[in-house]
Amino acid sequence: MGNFLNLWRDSGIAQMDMGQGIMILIGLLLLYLAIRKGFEPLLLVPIGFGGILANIPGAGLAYSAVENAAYGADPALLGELARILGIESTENAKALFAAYAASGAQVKMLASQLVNDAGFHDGMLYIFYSVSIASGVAPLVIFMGVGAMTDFGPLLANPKTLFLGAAAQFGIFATVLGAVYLTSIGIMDFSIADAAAIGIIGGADGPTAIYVSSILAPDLLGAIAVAAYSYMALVPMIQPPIMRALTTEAERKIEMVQLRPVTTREKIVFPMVLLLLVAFLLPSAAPLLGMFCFGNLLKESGVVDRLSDAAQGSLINIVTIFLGLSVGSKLVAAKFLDTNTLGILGLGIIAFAIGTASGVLLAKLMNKFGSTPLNPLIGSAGVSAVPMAARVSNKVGLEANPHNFLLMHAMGPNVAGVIGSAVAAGVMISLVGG
Amino acid sequence: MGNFLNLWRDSGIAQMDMGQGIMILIGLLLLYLAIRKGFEPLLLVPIGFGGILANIPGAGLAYSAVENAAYGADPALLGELARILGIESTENAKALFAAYAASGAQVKMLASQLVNDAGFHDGMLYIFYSVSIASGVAPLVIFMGVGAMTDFGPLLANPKTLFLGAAAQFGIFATVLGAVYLTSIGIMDFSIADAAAIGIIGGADGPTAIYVSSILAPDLLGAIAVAAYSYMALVPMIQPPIMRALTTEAERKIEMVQLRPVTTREKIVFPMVLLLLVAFLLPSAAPLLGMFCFGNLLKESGVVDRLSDAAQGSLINIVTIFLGLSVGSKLVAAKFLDTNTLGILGLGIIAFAIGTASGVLLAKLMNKFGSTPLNPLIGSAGVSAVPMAARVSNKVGLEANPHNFLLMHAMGPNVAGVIGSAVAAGVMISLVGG
Amino acid sequence: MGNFLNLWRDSGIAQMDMGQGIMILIGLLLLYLAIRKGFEPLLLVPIGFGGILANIPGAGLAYSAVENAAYGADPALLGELARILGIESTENAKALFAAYAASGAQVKMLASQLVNDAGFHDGMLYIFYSVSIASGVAPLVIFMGVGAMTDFGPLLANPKTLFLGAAAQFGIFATVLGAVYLTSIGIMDFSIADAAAIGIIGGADGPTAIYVSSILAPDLLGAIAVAAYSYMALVPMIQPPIMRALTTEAERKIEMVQLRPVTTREKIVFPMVLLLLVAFLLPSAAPLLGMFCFGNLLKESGVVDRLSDAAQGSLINIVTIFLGLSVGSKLVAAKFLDTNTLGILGLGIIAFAIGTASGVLLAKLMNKFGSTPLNPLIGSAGVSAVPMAARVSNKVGLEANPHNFLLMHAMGPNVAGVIGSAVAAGVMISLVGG
Amino acid sequence: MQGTLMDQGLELMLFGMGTVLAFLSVLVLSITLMSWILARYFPVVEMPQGSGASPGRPPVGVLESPAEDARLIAVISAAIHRHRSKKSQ
Amino acid sequence: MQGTLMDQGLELMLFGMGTVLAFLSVLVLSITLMSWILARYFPVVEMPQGSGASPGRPPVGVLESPAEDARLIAVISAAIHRHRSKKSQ
Amino acid sequence: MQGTLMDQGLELMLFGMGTVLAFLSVLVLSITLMSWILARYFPVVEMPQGSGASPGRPPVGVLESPAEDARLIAVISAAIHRHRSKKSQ
Ligand code: NA
Ligand code: NA
Ligand code: NA
Repeated sequence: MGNFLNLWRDSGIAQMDMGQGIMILIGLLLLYLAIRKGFEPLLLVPIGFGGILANIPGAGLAYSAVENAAYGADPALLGELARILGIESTENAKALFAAYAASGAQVKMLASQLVNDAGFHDGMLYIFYSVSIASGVAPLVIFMGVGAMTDFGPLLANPKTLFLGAAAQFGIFATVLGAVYLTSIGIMDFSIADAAAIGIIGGADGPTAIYVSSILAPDLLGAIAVAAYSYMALVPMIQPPIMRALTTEAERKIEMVQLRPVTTREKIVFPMVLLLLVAFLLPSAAPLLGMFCFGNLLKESGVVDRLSDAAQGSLINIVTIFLGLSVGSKLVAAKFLDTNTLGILGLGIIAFAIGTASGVLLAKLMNKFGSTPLNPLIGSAGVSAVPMAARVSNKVGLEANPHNFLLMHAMGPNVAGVIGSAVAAGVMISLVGG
Repeated sequence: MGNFLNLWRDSGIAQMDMGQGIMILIGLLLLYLAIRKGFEPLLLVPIGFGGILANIPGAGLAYSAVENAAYGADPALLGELARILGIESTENAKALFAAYAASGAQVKMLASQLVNDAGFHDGMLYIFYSVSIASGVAPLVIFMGVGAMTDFGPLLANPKTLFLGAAAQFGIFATVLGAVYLTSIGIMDFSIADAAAIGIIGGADGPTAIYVSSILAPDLLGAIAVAAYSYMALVPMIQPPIMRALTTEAERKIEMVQLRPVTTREKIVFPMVLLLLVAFLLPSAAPLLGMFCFGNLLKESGVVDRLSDAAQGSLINIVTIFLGLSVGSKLVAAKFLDTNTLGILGLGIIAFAIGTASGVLLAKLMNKFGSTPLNPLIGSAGVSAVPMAARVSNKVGLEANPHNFLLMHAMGPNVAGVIGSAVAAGVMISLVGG
Repeated sequence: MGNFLNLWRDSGIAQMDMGQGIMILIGLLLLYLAIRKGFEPLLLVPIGFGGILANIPGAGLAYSAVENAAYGADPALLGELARILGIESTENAKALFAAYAASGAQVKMLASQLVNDAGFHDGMLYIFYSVSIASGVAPLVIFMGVGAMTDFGPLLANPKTLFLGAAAQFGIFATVLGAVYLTSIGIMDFSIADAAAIGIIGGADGPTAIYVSSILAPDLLGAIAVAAYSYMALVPMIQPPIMRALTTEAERKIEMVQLRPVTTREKIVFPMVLLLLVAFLLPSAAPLLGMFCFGNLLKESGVVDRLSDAAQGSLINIVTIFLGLSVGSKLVAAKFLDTNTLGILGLGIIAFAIGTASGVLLAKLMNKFGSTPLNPLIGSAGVSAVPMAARVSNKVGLEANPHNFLLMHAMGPNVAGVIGSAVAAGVMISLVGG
Repeated sequence: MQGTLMDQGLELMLFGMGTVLAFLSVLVLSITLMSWILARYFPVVEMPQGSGASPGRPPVGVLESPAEDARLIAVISAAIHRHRSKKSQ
Repeated sequence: MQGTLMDQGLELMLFGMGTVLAFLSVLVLSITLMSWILARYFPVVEMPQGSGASPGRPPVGVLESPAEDARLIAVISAAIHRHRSKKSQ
Repeated sequence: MQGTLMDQGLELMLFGMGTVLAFLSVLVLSITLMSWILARYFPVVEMPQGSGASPGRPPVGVLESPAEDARLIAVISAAIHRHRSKKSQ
């Protein structure tokens, strides 16, 4: 009858703790929001599902082999493991975790070899995470695909809108300041690297946020990604009140002159110009913007449609599945249920709001001092959240003036915002991560 | 003229042994069955081809760098290798293999580094196997794709048919018993883990069989996968006699009431219900059934068609290619040509037969005691082999009564059988593999 | 204000050296040739772009973690690194590189662990290169896709044309001789392995050239791949003068008898016959020709269209993207800007010319002694460069005789050339690489 | 020892088959409960399927006759296949 | 120490925002310059796109009218999309 | 040593080219033999292509006819027509 006992001890109910239960509920909530409310379903369905899988009690899908051993090994193996990690106690799984995380690559390898020999293996989601995110590859591949889907025409027709994409990044840096302030007054506990990663939520750009936090703050990645995608989905609710509060009815009614046509040749040369600027001025942004420009060149060159189709089709879809599940692996209760997560969620929405406001305010300023009329509503599109934010600009514009079609005008700052936050990401990785 | 000697010594004919010749013929046979007879060609074409590649004399495509060195290295290197592996003799490649297989992860790494430095490399198929199967990833990704192609409608309309999917799994466990019996009387030589992996052939589900045997009995993986797919292809020949023998003409004529329509909402909620049950009751089945539910949710949610298309299209196709070739790498003569393989083939067909019979018999019982009429022929579909087994139920039903359309009714036990064998896989991994 | 200094020191302009600038220009030139002149854009767009990325000063995208540390680490870490690598000096990054390259696998691992702990990581392109090319996987997968796109019908209808595909490989071996001659008179500095890899450019087959040089001469891979694809694009300019010089007007006017129809069955059996010959006679060509035959069997068998579509569609497209970027990673200035590169470019075009001439001359001979008329112009198609070289044969033939349609006749030697250079690759790996 | 192996096999059969039956029984109950709850508390207005942003499938049953559709699809995919193969030459 | 963290945050904000603005300003200049150069020195003959060997897009206006073509493609892909979503039900 | 390198090159050329020629000659023989055997012992009933389960390609030469092609166009334009009329609903 020992087998029944084994099965029962192995079952989820017997091993479940409160945190795992809560995280499973959060995973279900994300699935509900994604499926029923249309919250960025392409990412939030895999993230939510991955979050549930990660918290299945006893399955250890999100844990490395060593972590799985720390929970499940017998005392002899734990003692051996503690010896390799150089600690005394073997009682406490958390202490082993901490020692393992603090170890160098060589000790980690020895520990892995020990537990592998004893039959412990990396969990499925842990493997996905290592291959797709820890290597940095998945967000870069997604960025390539986004590049292959982006039309820079509106931006090239009106390059000044790049300034709006720059202004909206103020949300990022203001949030960094907020995060260190909360830490300095003792409410939260963020390092400067954590703060930088949290700020990037305000970039409103999923792969950028995941890429930066995988480098600067891997432990916060789950919360940051969930916040970034959730708030991107909430853009139609977050932005309009701010936009209306900061603009007058007359400003919202401004009609803009039609954009000039952009030649194919300009569209082909542009990604190379951007790449060269990155190469000369900000090499730390080269992986993100390099892949972005590469995807765009595949599309615009017109001679490699096979590759362009793959980049924006099968490849990005496949990578999105594994990226989402991998982000979900960071929703394990032990790492997610923490006051820091609340801080991240709060700071993230502030970042969105400040970014929106900065964009609108700079647009007002440019309208005041520029020669051609510029509707300040397109400033809010500078946060990126492509193409949601541009659609919001258009919608709020139509409310004020039914003949006012801002969509194409807002696409300029919208894609500028993608570049802007990738630049911000490069700066932060260069200054904080180095 | 030394070069001609080199070329000749490197050529296949000079190096071929009898076993490799036989395995190449077996590979050609599998290709013949797949291409001309339509035996599960999606898997058996890559498996058969991989089997031929694996047995090319002197190419070492299915061997690790260390194994390739064991065959081709000079005495000095072999001596060094033997020293690392802690054995005396360096004469015998088999002894080196055995010592290598029995070594811990650290010794394996040292041996690999030694032979890499000497210019030996992992064979192509060995790399494919490591990445796709040894990591566990490929069968899980295929299972996700299968989930994205599965319609649970018939099952949800008539949940009682799940019992038929349960009953048919009796074939699995009866076969386990058979395998240990053959061992106990000295005819075969299987461990309890081997027996469990062999039994799973009766699950009639390729990725489940590969996943389980990659964990419990990697050495038997080739024979088990070949048996599983071959017998799935033979379902139209294996099942009908058993079905006819166990049912009366009157039973085969039973017409079933039409299934109620199932709402989209039920189909969306179902994979989450199944996932939660797995999480709470049987975490060891979480990788398989989790990915299966994930694929199904991608499809049914209706909001991530891009990802669903990728899961059941480009992704599953790509992974199938490498999975098949990797399985083929386990058809190397040294591992496949063994009396155990004959045992596996024999036990596998018994597993199919017992599973079919169990399903039919339980269906008869349910028909006797249930209120609504139930044609016992749909019981045989419980072994899974989707959708072949359901088609067989339909065909045998039509023979008895030309107005009797059992296909949709048989799809219920058919997909139930997939769940059933994944549950059985979880139990066996939990009890035997832990 | 230290941060501004940091940013400036991190910027590309401050760190750029002359070589990197030149390589960026070369990358732009490749993009120009690919996009505007249609030079093999599927490969040269990714290669050119990867070449630019690889030379972004300070980004280190093409370097391993250890190489990045050699450039950027503080003296303490450099000292530690030098100690592990067993050298005295820590001043010179090049000395560290050389010591690292010469180290065994174990020392490399220790060095990697050291610098990983210090926060240095493998560059993005280095990761792509390791996974796709260093593993050997990407060229093989591309070869599988090429196999799935190849129709052997014309070859099977007229198998004698295989001799033309053999003759054209003389370009390969003549070039090997040229390379060792240039070395023996002191102009260049190539080992016999380098010479073999350079010769393979004359095979006019991209993935074969990349596969061979990844094994025999990884340092020359960038130049070899660029030469191979550039000259393949230049086939319409390189070949016609040679073809006209070696043939008489009368020969060019020869009309060939129509090809017999080839049955599906012959097309299915052919890849297996080829595979068996490879297995028995030349196992060292088994990876290349094995995957090629596998792709062709997927296509011709007609029962696995899903897999065939994946092999020649999403899979080959995805792999091409990463293969191209990875080849680009070998265009780092330090490795590419070298007199050897000039030698490779010069020898490569000679290889093409000799291969073309050999094919034409053998065709003349066969025409003289054979019974059926054979237009010598199809001999040039034997270099492969599918389908460009066959089209050139057709075009030059039409110039001489407007009723002369050589395209299908030239496809025979054209695909024979693919097999021929894969065989040559196998021989060279077997004789030189072993 | 052989006795022990047989014992292990018997145990595996008993516990394994028991678990399969138990799990699938619970699943039958759960599905029945799920369907009942959905039918009772969330009556089917046939799925507005997300509040607006969701790019769902077309409403069921609106389309043309399936046979017609199948032929159309076959021909279109043939056309596209031919187009591709021409393009790739 | 907390003061130091605040300082780091402030510095990051100043230098970061400064870099973003500077970089995007340079980009505005570069784009303007690029467009001017292209318009001035490479007047748009609307892209003959490669001299001959290039298997690029077909020269505009040679095939059918592009509008017609685009509409055709749109309809075909809609048909296929519908087929898939129906199949996957 | 340079002499040795030249020797190695010469050897590589001789053995390499010899192997290529020998291998392809054997291949010519094998293909001829294969075609002969297939034609002699497995007369072409133009491929029933698997006994039943195989979802093979359509028989060679059946499609591709211009008439078929015309029908294809007809069906596609029907599709477009239907699409338009549905759109206008
Ligand atoms: Na942004
Ligand atoms: Na089953
Ligand atoms: Na060739």
